[in-house]
Amino acid sequence: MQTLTQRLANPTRFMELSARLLPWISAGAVVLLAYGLYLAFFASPADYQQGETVRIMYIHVPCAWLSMMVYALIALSSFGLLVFRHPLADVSAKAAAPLGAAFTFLALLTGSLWGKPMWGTYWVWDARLTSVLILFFLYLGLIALRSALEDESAASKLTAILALVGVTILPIIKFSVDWWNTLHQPSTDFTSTVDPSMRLPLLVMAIAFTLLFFAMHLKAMRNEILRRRVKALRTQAVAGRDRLAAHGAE
Amino acid sequence: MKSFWALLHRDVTLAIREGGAIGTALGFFLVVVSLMPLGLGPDLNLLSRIAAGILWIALLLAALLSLNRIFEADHEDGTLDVLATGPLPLELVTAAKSLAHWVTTGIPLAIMAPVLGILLNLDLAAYPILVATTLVGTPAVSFLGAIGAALTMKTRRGGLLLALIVLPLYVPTLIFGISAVSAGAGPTGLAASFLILAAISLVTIVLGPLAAAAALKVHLQ
Amino acid sequence: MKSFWALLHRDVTLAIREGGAIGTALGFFLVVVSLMPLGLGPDLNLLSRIAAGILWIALLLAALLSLNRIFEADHEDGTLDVLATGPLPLELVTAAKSLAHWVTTGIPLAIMAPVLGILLNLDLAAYPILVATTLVGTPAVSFLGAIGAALTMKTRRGGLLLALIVLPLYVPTLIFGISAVSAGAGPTGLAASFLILAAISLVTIVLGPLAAAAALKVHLQ
Amino acid sequence: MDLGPHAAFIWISYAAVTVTVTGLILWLIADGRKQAADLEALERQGVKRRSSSPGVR
Amino acid sequence: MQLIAEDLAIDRGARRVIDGLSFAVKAGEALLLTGANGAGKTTLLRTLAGYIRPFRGRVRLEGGDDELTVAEQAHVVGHTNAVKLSLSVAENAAFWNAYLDSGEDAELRVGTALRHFGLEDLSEFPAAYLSAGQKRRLGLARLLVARRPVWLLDEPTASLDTASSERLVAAVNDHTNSGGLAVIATHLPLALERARTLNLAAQKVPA
Amino acid sequence: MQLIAEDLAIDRGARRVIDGLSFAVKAGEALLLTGANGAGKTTLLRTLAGYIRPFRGRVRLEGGDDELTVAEQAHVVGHTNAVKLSLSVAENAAFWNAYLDSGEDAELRVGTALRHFGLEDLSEFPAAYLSAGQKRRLGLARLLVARRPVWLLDEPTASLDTASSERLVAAVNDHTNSGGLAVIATHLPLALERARTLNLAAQKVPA
Ligand code: HEM
Ligand SMILES: Nc1ncnc2c1ncn2[C@@H]1O[C@H](COP(=O)(O)OP(=O)(O)OP(=O)(O)O)[C@@H](O)[C@H]1O
Ligand SMILES: Nc1ncnc2c1ncn2[C@@H]1O[C@H](COP(=O)(O)OP(=O)(O)OP(=O)(O)O)[C@@H](O)[C@H]1O
Ligand SMILES: [Mg+2]
Ligand SMILES: [Mg+2]
Repeated sequence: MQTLTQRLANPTRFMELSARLLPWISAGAVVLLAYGLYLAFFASPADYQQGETVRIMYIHVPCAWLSMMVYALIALSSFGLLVFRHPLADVSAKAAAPLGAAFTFLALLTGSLWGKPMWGTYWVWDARLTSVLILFFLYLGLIALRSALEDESAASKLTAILALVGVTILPIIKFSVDWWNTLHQPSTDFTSTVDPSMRLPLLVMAIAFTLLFFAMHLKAMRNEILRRRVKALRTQAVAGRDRLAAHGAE
Repeated sequence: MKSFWALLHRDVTLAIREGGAIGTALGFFLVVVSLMPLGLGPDLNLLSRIAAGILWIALLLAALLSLNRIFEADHEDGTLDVLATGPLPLELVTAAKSLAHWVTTGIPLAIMAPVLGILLNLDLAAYPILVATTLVGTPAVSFLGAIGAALTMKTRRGGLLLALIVLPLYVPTLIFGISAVSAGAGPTGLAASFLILAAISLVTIVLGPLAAAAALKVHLQ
Repeated sequence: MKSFWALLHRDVTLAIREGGAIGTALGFFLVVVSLMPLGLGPDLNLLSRIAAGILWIALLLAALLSLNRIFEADHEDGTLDVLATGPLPLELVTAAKSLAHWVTTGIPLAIMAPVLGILLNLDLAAYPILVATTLVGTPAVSFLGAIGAALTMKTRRGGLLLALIVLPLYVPTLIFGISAVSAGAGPTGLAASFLILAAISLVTIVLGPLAAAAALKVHLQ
Repeated sequence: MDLGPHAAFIWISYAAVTVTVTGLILWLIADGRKQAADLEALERQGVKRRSSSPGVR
Repeated sequence: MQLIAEDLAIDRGARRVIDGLSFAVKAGEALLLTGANGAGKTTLLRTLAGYIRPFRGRVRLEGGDDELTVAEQAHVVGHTNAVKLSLSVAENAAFWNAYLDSGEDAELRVGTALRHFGLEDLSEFPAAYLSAGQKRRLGLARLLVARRPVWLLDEPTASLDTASSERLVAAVNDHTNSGGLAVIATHLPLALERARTLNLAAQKVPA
Repeated sequence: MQLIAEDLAIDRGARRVIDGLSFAVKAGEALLLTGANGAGKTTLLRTLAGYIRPFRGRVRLEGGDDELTVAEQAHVVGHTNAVKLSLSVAENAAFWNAYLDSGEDAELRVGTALRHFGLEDLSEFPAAYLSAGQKRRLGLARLLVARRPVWLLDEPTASLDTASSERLVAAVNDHTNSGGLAVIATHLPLALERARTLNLAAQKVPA
């Protein structure tokens, strides 16, 4: 009797399973996204303080959450690779990195665009913004390190080590907001104080974005598995020729 | 233990002979610190306000430039292969090398920092704090840097990549290092920064060699 | 001439493959520019005043880190010996390598600079000037840097030493590069800075390869 | 729909997210097509996968 | 004591370089690895030393110290010499002695090693001044600087002159006579006293 | 054409390594340099190539192109291979062809050179993946990638297998037969068709 992870560990099984799952997740993401956008633009009021710009929140916050969640996923996958040598762990980590970088970038961008009307500037150097920027750098470092190494299996293990070293950034983003004097208002526990009329669209959008991410992640993993198959076949073809040549030289 | 000291001693000797490490690090520190006023304008008030920041950034850069090849050179000439067959676990090898880096770079830079403070019109009262914080903070610089150096060992021309990977990791050290000096605020704020700095250094002294050794093991394959 | 292009092409290829030069240089630039406010404090007015200085200093550092091994690597694997027996005089060899460095580092950094200006709250009007001055000024960075790289070729771990030698040479470029952007003064002041920057670049494009080649000849013995 | 004085910021935000996400999706689809095509081409050339191929584990 | 390789399969960059290889080298014996360039001699030696993890099979040292890995009981001399150019010849040897050996007679050992490979007159020179063969000899001097039962040598005679090759052969003979074992990759015949030859090309799996 | 060394005295780090050495190598001829490690073979070759300026005496190529230095008419293969690890085998060869050769038939030349040294099947691989001997062969392939009348080779057979050594000998024979000349430092006997031997140890000045 195989456990679920063991069955998933087989890339062929994964390909079958993901092929069946992918359409459903994508469809769910599209539906929820449509509903969320409807709520965000038509079924929710403007904030009494922030005015209409509060609507940026419905994409900013999901992106910001995803930026952290994806990193956690990468760290988890890295752990799986290094400790359990799970065959899909590296595929997952590699596929997630550019997606995470993209969502972090979007969180930064939408945050800055919200900052201009709210704080009068695109950027301030406060703890939360800075730590998200560092998270973005970590993503860049992961991508750059992987692309700088020729040997793929070495590259995946080394990036995994870096990902685990960098995971300390997550609690920093979450908790330490009062490091040094800042223009930013002190952080409040938004989810409990927010008006229900805004909580629903935010929740729907957050779930929609998460589903969207998982759909993209599955697709990227499938691509990566195919890429590895292609590469293995290619080297095999060359190696076959080389082996004959070595015999000839003897 | 004998092996540990032998390695530490060799690395210190090499650093001194090959790069004239100490002199060069100090020279670099001096040049960067004196370039800053050129870049930022000669306003003395401004300078003294940001002096701590400049000193810390220059220090990080000096460390980065000297970290670059600490593993790569050993790998290229085959030394690393032999070190790995020695009686010392690879974790202690990386610890010895990081420690050697701290001794040849961290300590001289920490001692030099207040001297350069003069150039930046740093508040006199901040000097002892500056030395103390840099001494306590620089181990983190060397040990975190060693992780980056180990990760990028086989990427020829890894300098930039190393910086890209390591600088984000330096951010907490930088922030608390500066806040300790420039706050000057209350003694409690100071003590807090100082303790956090020490904690960061301690954690990296333990974790840095582990991560670096893990990276080296991958490279040795 | 064919040899010159072959060498230029090879160096560009290597830079892209080995370090992922362009991407990494940009990443590094981004990281350093964002470290500065952490070090100097988040005061936006202050930042926008010194933005040009920060951008230029970060640019110099990115160049320094990538210059490091442009001759050393070729020397270690024996390539330099063979290059010296080629149809190309050593002066053109150094010119080709410096040019390759400018193409893979100088140009991308110059184009990236204004984007980072946003983080530093740089005045919008300064953007076109910034791109123009960095494009005109960066050749000096690459060609002067090549002299330093050639001089320090055989000092293993030359990074710091290189920086120590080269940074002072960068001072004129830095000063005029910054004054062109931050002055914003009259169009005459701007034009003057700009012309001087161009003049510096032209002179170094001619003299840099000569000096670097002379240094290489000494090393080859 | 009136989004007030800061409509531009809202629109740019949503547009940026839309562009980035659609870009990613299109890239993923194109990449998937390319890999599948490469794989098929190789298999047509008669290169077969060894059962314990070390590349894919 | 005996070094045993069991049913090894080794991959290099997604290619199977060695497949189904088994052998044993007993104490007192030397195994010469031969085979064309690219046959996998270096790969095999690095696997024996534990740097490369084989895809299948394993390597063990029977009768060795069970608390230590094979690598910790072996001297490995690869294509590179592990010589620091800015240390002097004597400093290089002394460092490896201090690092690898826990014995007391450090100076004696280092002196003997340098003398055996004809480096005593050069001992004050920085290693950067050495010729290619002299550097190789310094790399080999490591073998005598600390005692280890297993020697794994990769083309040790590369760029050695005839006299030095003979010194190396003498050192290997001494080593095997006193109960050590050696695995040596080489393209040239070596006049060892008790040696078997393993031709890797002959072991090759058909494509 | 002939390569002439006249009364050479060469210093290395304040030591006189070679003193009062004169010889001439004619077109169609190969000169084998022998001598113990440190005898000065590499030093002499680097002097012939013009890297080291001799303390006394001079080197000239009679009957060569007077506008060019000796180095510009010579292929120099030293202890290092001048191979870039991150370029593929074919890219390495193609670069040296483009850099050293002004002829038109680039692809043909590169292809022939790789084939001669048995590298054609590896041509797409990054050089980092090559074994020591394969790297050496790639370094030697440079000899065939551009035509030059003088070959200066420093221990070219280091880490080559027997088959590859024979390919090298064949290449040198072809070269001398078609009017080239070669100076080759070696510790091993090479079965060249027309070769003289110069033993540097015998030339040595007493200390
Ligand atoms: C570039 C600038 C910004 C960045 C990088 C950023 C980053 C983040 C992050 C990481 C979170 C998730 C935090 C968590 O779940 O604990 C978040 C949430 C949030 N952000 Fe931003 N933000 C930026 C600008 C802004 C601006 C300008 C505003 C509004 C004035 C804003 C309002 C919020 C709100 C209301 C939340 C939800 C808080 C909660 O649920 O606890 N952000 N942001
Ligand atoms: N850079 C240097 N500085 C000082 N002395 C040197 C230098 N390079 C070589 N020597 C010395 O010059 C002598 C000749 O060295 P050379 O490299 O020419 O020897 P070789 O005949 O090529 O030896 P091998 O067979 O080992 O390659 C040696 O004794 C060496 O120690
Ligand atoms: N890092 C690597 N990545 C991929 N393939 C490699 C790597 N190193 C070696 N190889 C390949 O593995 C095979 C065996 O190489 P190895 O170095 O073991 O050969 P060798 O028998 O030592 O040859 P030589 O006599 O030339 O030293 C070669 O075909 C080589 O191309
Ligand atoms: Mg080998
Ligand atoms: Mg020699």
